[in-house]
Amino acid sequence: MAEPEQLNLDLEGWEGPLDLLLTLARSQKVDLRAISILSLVEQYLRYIRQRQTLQLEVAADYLVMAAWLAYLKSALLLPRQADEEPDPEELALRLQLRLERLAAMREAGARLMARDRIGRDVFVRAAPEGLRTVRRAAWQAEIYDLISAYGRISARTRPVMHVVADREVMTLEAALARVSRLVGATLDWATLESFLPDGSGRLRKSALASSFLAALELAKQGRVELRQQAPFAPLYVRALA
Amino acid sequence: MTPPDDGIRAVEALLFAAAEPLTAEAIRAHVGDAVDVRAALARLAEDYAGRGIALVRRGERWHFETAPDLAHLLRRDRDEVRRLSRAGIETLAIIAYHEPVTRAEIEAIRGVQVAKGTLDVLLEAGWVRPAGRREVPGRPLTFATTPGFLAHFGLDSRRDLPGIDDLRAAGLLDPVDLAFEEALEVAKDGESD
Amino acid sequence: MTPPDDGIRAVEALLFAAAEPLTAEAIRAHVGDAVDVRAALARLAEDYAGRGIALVRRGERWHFETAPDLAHLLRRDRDEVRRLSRAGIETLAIIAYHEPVTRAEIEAIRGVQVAKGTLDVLLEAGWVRPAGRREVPGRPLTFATTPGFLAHFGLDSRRDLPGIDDLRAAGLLDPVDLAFEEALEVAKDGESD
Repeated sequence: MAEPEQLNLDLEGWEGPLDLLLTLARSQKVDLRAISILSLVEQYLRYIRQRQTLQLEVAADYLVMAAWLAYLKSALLLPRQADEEPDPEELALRLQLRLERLAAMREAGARLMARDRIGRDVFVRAAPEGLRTVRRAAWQAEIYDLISAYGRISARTRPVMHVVADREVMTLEAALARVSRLVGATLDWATLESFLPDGSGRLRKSALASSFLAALELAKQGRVELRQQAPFAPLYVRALA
Repeated sequence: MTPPDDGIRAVEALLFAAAEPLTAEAIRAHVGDAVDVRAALARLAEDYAGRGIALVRRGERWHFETAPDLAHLLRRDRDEVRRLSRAGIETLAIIAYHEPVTRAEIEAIRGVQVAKGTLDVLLEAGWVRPAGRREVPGRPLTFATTPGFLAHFGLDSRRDLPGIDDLRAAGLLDPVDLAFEEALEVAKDGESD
Repeated sequence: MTPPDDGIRAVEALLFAAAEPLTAEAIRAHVGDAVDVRAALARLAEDYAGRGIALVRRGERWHFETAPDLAHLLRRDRDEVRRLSRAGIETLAIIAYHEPVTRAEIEAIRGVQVAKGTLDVLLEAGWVRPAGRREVPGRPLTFATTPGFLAHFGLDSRRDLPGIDDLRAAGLLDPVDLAFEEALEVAKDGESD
């Protein structure tokens, strides 16, 4: 058994009680599976006793481990009772399994660090040109968005605009002038609607009514003739030569 | 390719990993006097001729760079779909319905100022174009829509845009304002009695 | 060497110019669908075999790096590679060999709490990433390694982690509880002989 005095280290050098235990176990120079847990407990307890300058917060974990190991030691040494729970042999086995796993990872870490590492053993380009992705905005909007936006704006501003537009009517005088002027432009039959000015809604209704009266007036004056195939069918107007 | 000897390999690796172009002397300082650096450089220039990487000499210094004819690959354009903001779509709608229209007119119709960025986005999207100046004091610029606008929205012409009546029939006028309008009509009917 | 065709040259130039290892998909996004990227990578790996620069695959990503045997010539007044503490090395090893793994599992193996700074260093180095939560009470976060980890340590994949097959076969990557159950069964079998 190695002398723990050789491990002249502060507790602060250890990564916790398991780390200390593993190092002590290694000093037995046997496979972890063949380790003497009893000797290991002895080593650990002796080592802890020798560290007189313990900082309590650092030492707490180590002292808890020491207490647990002292219990394990007594359980291992005392005559075993058949129904004893937990079985001290099993506790020792668990401890050994934990040490094996920590040892395995410590070994794996060392092998990992020994690999050819970028920036230490192999090198990539120090000043690569780099790849650039230029993002171009592909603007997206739907026709529905467009017309509903216009509807929204119209609704917002409409009371002002609408009142003015709505008062527009076509007087009979205006319709007479318009129909008599347009009807002279062609000798063919033309629907009364074709004489109406552009527009929609009330203006159109007003224009239709006025133009109808104008057409009747002009027919009465003998300047145009009218033709309609059936009730509500299109009304045709033609200038009389 | 024929694997080069270790001297050439060393020069190759050194130039590859270097942060800046290296002189032959600087290379020699690393790889040692046993290597014929000039010969190694000549061999490497030959090895890389016609590849995607080239060994080039700039003054007294050497370095690897991507072949000039492939530089365009290092840049990639990617379209990112972005939706127009509310301000953007409203401004576009006003231009579409009223074109040609000045910024001041757009603002008068919207009742809100139009941020410069809003028009920029519409110009960038290719939906709106400057359409000459209006011959009034200050000669303000007018805006109109483009063929790209018609294409994006699937319209044959601006006449395909629904009129106000169509919008109302489709229920696209704001309910609050509609109610207000109906109130106005009732008032008018009352007057005409 | 035989000059390669334009597709291969394009992949070569791209990998050379890239600041990060690239997946085949990322390469394809730059060079276009017309290029058989897999074939080009295979051809390039072959072209560079035995040279001072090597094309290597790390996980799903590819990059050029200098040949490992030239380390002694290139290692110099560069930035020191990140030095990890013992806690850092062990924690990284535990994550790499057990991923995805929770902090509690790391602590169970090391027998000590994982200081906050230890995981931070590994995250900051880009070697470790959060890898979702485990669906057990408390939903603890798990950690796993990154493509950057594979690249840094020159691993083609996690299967290449040193000794991982032996460790797994020996049950050393199994939790203590599982190993304990198994050990007890072996012991019982032995008694029954």
